[in-house]
Amino acid sequence: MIALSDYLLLGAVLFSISVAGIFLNRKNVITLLMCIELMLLAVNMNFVAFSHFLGDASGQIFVFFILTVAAAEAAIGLAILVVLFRNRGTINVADLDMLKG
Amino acid sequence: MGFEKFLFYIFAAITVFAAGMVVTRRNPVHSVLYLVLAFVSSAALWILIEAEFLGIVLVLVYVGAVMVLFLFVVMMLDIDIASIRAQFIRNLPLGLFVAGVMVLNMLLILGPSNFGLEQFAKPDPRPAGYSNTAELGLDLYTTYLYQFEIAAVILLVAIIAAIRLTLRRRPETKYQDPSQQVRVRKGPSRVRLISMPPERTPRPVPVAPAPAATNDNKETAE
Amino acid sequence: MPFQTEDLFTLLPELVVLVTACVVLVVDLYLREDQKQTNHTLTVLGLLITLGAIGLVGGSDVTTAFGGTYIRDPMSDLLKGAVVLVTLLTFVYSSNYMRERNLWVGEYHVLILFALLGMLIMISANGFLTLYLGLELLALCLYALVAFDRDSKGGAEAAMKYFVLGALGSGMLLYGISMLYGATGGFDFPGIAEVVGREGADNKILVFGLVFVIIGIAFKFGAVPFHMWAPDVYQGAPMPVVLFLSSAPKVAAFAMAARVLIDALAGLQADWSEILIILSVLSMGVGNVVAIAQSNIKRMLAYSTISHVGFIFLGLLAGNADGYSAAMFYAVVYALMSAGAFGVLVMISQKGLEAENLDDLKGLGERDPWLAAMMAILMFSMAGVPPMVGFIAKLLVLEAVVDLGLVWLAIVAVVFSIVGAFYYLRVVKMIYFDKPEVTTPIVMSGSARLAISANGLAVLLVGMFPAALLSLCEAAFVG
Amino acid sequence: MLAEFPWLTLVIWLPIIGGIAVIVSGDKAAELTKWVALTVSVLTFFASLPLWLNFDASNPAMQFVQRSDWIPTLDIEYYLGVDGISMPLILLTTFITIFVVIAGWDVITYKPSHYMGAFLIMEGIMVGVFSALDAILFYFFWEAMLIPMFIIIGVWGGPNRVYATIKFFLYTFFGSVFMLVALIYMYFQADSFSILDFHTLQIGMGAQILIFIAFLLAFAVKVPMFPVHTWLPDAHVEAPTGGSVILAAIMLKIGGYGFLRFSLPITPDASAYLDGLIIALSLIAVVYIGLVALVQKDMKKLIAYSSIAHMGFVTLGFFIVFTIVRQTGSDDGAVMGISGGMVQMISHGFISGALFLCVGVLYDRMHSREIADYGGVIHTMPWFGAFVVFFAMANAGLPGTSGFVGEFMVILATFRADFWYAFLAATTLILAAAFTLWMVKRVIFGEVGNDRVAKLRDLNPREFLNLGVLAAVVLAVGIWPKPLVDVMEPTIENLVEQIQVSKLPVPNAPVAGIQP
Amino acid sequence: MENVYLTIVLAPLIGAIVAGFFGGVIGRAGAHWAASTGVGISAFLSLWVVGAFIWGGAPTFNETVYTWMVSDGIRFEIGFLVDRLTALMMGVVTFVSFAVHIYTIGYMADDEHNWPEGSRAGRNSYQRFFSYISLFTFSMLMLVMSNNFLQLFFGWEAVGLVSYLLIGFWSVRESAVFANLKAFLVNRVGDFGFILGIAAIGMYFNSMDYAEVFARAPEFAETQVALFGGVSLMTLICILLFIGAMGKSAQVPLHVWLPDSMEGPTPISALIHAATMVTAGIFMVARMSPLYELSTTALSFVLLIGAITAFFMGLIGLVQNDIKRVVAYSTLSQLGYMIAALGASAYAAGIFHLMTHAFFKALLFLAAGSVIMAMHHDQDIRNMGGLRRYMPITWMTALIGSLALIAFPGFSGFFSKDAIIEAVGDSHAFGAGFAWLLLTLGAFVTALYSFRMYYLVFHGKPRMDEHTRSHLHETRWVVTLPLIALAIPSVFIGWMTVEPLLVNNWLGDAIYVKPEHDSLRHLAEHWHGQKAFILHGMSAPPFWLAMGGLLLATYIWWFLHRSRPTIDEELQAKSGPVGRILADKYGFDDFNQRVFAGGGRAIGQLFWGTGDRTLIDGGMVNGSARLVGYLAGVIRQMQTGFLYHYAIAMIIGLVVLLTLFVAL
Repeated sequence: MIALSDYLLLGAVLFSISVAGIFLNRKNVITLLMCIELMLLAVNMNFVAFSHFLGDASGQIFVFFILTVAAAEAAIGLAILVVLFRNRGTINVADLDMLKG
Repeated sequence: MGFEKFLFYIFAAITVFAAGMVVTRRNPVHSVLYLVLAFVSSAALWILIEAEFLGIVLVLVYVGAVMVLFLFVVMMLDIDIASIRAQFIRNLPLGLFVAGVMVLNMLLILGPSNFGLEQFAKPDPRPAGYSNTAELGLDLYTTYLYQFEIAAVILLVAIIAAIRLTLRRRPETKYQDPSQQVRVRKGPSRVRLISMPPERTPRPVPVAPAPAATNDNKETAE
Repeated sequence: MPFQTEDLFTLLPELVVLVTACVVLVVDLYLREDQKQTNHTLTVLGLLITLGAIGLVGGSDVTTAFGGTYIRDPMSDLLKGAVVLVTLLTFVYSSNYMRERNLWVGEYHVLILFALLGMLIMISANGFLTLYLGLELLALCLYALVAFDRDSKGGAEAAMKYFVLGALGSGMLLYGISMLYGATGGFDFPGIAEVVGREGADNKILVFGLVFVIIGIAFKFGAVPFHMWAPDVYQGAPMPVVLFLSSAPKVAAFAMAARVLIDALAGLQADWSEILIILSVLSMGVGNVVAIAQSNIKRMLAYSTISHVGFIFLGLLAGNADGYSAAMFYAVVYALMSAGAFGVLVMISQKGLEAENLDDLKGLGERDPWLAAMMAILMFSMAGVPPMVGFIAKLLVLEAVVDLGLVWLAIVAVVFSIVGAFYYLRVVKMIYFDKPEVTTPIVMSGSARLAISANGLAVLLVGMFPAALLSLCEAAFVG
Repeated sequence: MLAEFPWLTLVIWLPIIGGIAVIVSGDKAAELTKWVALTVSVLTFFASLPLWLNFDASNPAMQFVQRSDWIPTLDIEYYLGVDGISMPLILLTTFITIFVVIAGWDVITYKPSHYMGAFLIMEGIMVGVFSALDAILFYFFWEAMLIPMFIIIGVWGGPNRVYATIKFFLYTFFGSVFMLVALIYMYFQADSFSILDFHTLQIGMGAQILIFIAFLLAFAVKVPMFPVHTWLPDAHVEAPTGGSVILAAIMLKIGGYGFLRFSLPITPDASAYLDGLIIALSLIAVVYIGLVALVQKDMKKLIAYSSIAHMGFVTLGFFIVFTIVRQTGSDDGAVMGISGGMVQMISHGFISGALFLCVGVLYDRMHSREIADYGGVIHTMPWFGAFVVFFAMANAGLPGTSGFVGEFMVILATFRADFWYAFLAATTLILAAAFTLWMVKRVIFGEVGNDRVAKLRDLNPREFLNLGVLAAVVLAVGIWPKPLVDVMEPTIENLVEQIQVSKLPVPNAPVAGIQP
Repeated sequence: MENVYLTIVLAPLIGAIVAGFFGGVIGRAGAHWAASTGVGISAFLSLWVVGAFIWGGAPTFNETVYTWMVSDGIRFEIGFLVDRLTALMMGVVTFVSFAVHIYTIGYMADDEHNWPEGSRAGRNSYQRFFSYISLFTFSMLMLVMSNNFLQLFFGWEAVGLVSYLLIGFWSVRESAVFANLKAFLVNRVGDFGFILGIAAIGMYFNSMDYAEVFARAPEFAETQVALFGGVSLMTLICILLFIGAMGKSAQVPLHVWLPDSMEGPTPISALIHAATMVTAGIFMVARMSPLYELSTTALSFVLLIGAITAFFMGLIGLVQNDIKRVVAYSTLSQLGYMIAALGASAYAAGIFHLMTHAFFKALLFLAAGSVIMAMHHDQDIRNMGGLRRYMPITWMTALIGSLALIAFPGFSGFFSKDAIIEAVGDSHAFGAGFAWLLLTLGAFVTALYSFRMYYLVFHGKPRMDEHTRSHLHETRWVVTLPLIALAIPSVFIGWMTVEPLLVNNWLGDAIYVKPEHDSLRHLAEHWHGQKAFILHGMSAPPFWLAMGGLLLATYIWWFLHRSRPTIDEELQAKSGPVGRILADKYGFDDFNQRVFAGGGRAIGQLFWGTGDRTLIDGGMVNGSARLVGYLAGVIRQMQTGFLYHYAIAMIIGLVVLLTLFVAL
């Protein structure tokens, strides 16, 4: 039988991968955005699992909204990415150090 | 180990593998495609536990729209992959350590001791004719109406923001401005009469063309 | 309990803001370049109506709507009022600045209005779902606003950083919410509060979720070590956006903290108090110390914000009504001060000159004595010198901490406030003691001058007569 | 009726409102503004006179009390009142401010209205400090005082003013924040912010010591005591004349006042326990600072150091009480020590104020404070020279001037405690004379130092009036200090009785550590 | 009576105020009239008071004028105690002061020459001078008429102030302003002890009033205090007070200021630094006799200090070439005699010598001043000589003064000095024998230096330059009149007053002598009139030593000097190490300058440089600021600008919190 803990651990692994992806990534920003998507996936995994094991649909509702927001977020994130690329000609994370200190 | 469990492990493995590839691939196009894979296999996992609607939505909406958007942007920006330095290694020890501690913490809580079957028994299967979609739909439009409206606003904001940020009116592009067009009234703004001194051989007075000046105005203002 | 019509009445402030935003959005399409002021007029009008609406629906009672996911109580009335007021100030202060830089467009108004809407939603959220949506609405608007000046290199970079870190922060928040959901079986604060109250701190799952949730809150506040976005964003974003970003969202963040920690997780107070102590000390320390090394005034104020967040946490962590009202007072007052300070900077930034660096403030006392006086009042207030309101705010949180028996924490706080006093003084020094490098007079609209005067004097007068605001804050946490 | 009138409120707010009015009116009609400022300061002085004239000297309790809610939710009140300790200091404040206004009359050319206004506001705030009976109200004024002073030094100060004024601000800020924590702590013990309630509070020894140290930090910086005194010379040197006068004449007194109002009555056991520390620091101030003053090359710095040394006497007088009781088994002389400290504060207010005015007179003419730039000033400014010598003598504690009275009383009291304390304290007779008169010798006497000195003009009538009145007061107090002492004595007697009762939570115990 | 006393005190004060503040208005004549009138009234009334005590049997007056302050139950008052001792002092002070006032009119007449061109301070210097000396008279009267310690200290310091002002009167002279600073500071050292003594009295007696303190003094006779391993209270008090007297009366080692004080105009040297102020210490000790009598230790201390001063300071007088300095050292020496008398409990003899000395020393100073005026302010005796022909009155009066000084039989000084030496000889105090020896030898020294100066100035060939000599003439009557007025008492006052003062105990209750200390008893018991006393004195060693000194002086500076005008320089050159030591004044000045003045400044510099600036400012204040700045720089480095660092910070935060609150 699939236990709740299985899903949760999967979520945890996904979460960790995405987190590791964010801070180990020295490449382009797009990958960062994807890591964020992954992280939301991990969260969603949790919600869905809880929803199932608690027998409560509201968890799935939450996931629904998260998906909506994630879509909107992706749109804005990509828009910022485009602006960034236009202004700076790069989306390399390591080049984004104009602001610091 | 039941079949369900077997499927779970298969899909879970695919998901984790895909996720790992997402963060390690150097080519963003590859990353996006792996991400799609991760989503799809997750959708399968969700369906395994009776979240059919969300599973479908994840594939249709997410993979279908959002991931395509990603791909689109990746292609559009035409990133020079070769120039991207891979400095993956330098912070790796620290990163691994931190991630390790985090995973340990999570394992401590999320392991079967807290969330095993003893604590959370497998719920009874849904009765026949149960529609996950219907239940969610009902909730969404009654209990969560307010939140639903907010979500709508969020999408609106996303539209406005994305347009504001990316829409550029290039001087060389000609475009129409409906508000300007609507405002044009009969009379001088449409037709400009130019009085000219009569020439030696009288001809019919030429009618000036409708001004394109409105567009020009817009461009210079930009 | 599906939706009822009378719920809409309770929702009036949010509705007014939403309508205003939509009206501006549509009307803007039909405005010529030289008519963009209409946006402003409409917006201000809408905000004034919102204020009225808040007053109209407000009261000392508590009402809920939409099946208990929306709550209106004295706290929300006050915080909404503060947020709307600060937003109003933002618009008034920024009109010249934005116009001179061709940024005086409809989207600016719309995005800020939507951000405001997001904050109002957060303030009135009575469940994690609503809270999350409000938060995201606010965040998305802010990301876009930070990059609002499309030609600014810093703006895009700042927006990108803000976006990525913001998403990371909300990801963590969501993760925490999911754990709390799993542990309690619901999103609604009262429901969670009930379970938490029953299980208390023994349940490690709750604490596990709590840590993630607090990180979400701390990120929104910009508390150390979740503060790294703040200086960069402040520096990169257009000044009026920083003005907005640094003030109103702190109030919203307070609301978020209050709702989550007090309404929902009061049973875990022992844990979150300790977490907040850590964050608070770090914030006060890092904020105040690093601010000293800044030459960019926006960055400096960013660090200053971080340090003030530490003080707000001092009030929160007290875990009693006095502490909460102290923190609330602090948050509201801070929003007012920050709006004023950035307002002054916005006004000093005339066409072709960004008042980005401390040096740009030199000789302000000569150039515009009144504006200089307001800035000085604001700086002294931030430093916590009486008779400015900043002192009362600090007094309140210190009282809360001392009441708890954490005298050492109070001492840490005051020691860092000494460090902090230094860089505020440096601003005053630039204003009054240095000779101006630019002698052009500062042009600003009458309404802006009126607003900044009101803002500055309010900081002074509320400092001298804080009883009214204070009793409002206390009323929010009675019972 | 006269006693009922809210005199204190009037004396606090009249100058503040007047000052704001002066600032707002700006410099368009500068001459008029100056007159307005002067009028306000004079009116304030007159408004403060009833405090003295209607003062019931035999009553050690608070008088002219005003009490009303201010921030009711925090139990903070607008609670004012004066006793024999604060009343003379208030009069000193209102009195000195007049001279500050006059002294800046045509010397200040840059934004004179702001200058005058700042001082008027300062005056109101300082009166507030002396009359506040609510701890937060006190702290409110205490800190608010920094702002005008910060601006005054920073805007009208000398070349190194920025360093000096920031140092001044941070130093004093540093001291006072700990006091704030202590006040808050006591609020939770007493459930009231009333200072008088603090006085009756029972506090355990550990807490008392911490509170005492918090107060000490605040007051020691203000006084200033060694080793937290270094802000003062810098601030004095850079401040404009008026600023130096206010600093020396009044602001330093606030620290001493704090000791009497807070440290001693609230934490008598800790005071008794740590009095050796204070006495040691005071004696260091007298000897060490006296020697440091000797080698100063800048007149203002020298006078600043001299102020520190004199304030050492004040703290010595205040804290000698416990040693007296320990050594002699009776409190004879304790009152004299504290009275002496008080008299010393008042007197130092006049004398140091006058000395700074004197330096200001020179500075206005020569734009130098270096002793080496002068010499033989008496030959061009005989009246001025006479005043300088007079005030220098007063500074050196010559009998017949007010400077003597306090020192004399403190030495008399200290002798009861310990011969060697008195011995070290009495070295001021030599040191103060040495550094003051050596400066006088180099500046005033001798051959005319240079051509610029040769061109100096003597005092103008305004300066003459300023110095003359101050000289008259210094002389008057020196010749007949009885009225001053009589006003304070009952209050101080009461204080001395009070501080011998332990505040430890054991009923009726004598103060720990002073059982004979 | 109170009004009379008030008038006596206030008349000079009013004169001083008028002359000082309105000097510019009333002019020079106005000023000297105002001041002289004030002092004149005072002198007249004082003499009347003295007369009232002598013939009218006036009662002792002890009343409060006003209450200065009441603190801690102790009343501090201003009041007068006028008994015979006071009356005597009043008479001496006002009389000499009046004479000096008159003299000053002449002496300061052309004072403007002493001021640089255009000095505004010099413009009214004449008036100011009168103001000062009148003020001095007031202060001195306050001192002697005081009935309590507070007022005593007030007068004590006030005369110090005026002395300061007058020594530095010619403030353009670097040496003058150096000397006045020195005088004030050295006096302050004395006052340092004095105020501690007063504090001790305040502590034990809880009163400042003489009468009360003296009445209760015996109660404390046996009290010990735990200081220096235990001393008796009375010893402590008396020695502390006496330190004050040492400063004011210029006793070793606090004598260093007095010779330098000669930088002041000569009238004040006469008035302040010879006749009156410097005797304040003697007066004080006499006044405190009820206290001193309770401490034999203190008395011995006083005796030895006095004797040492008397002898060794006289020696220095031998090598001085400045006419005023010679007289100054002589003053030091004579003060030593008086102090020694006090130490031997012969208070009356001390006071007696004080009085006679006041007259003849004032006379000598004024005569010196007269000479100086004639010499156009050249004070070097090596440039003088033969002045007796030019200024006969000065010469005669100076001779009288010198004879009185060396205790030539019959002159006033003889009675007083002989009485002192005898009293010391009769004393049983510790060190009395040694003191007697010094005092007796002192008689020789006195005669030697006095007549060295006398001969060098008035006899021999004139050595001044031609210009000066051509202008030599006797000074104006305002100068010579006081000389004559003082010469008369210098001769006769001893004869007239020796009997009442020393034998009949005229001072009465004003001083108190324990019977076992009474060293004058022998003299009184064997009193057979002045003539007998003179004859007796002529058989005693002091007389022979004095005559020896006189003869030796005559031999060297009169007889030898004729043939060898350089004899003085030769002697000084040949005197070897002794001469050098004397010329160095035993090295006191060097020592003080190097150790106290230089040392004080060096320590001050050290404290300031190392303590204040380096340790406190540099280390604590700016150091903490630098530390914060450094920290800021370091923490700032963490804000690298790189997204992944920001993210890692958040994640580390998360992990740490998780570990702290979940795992642990």
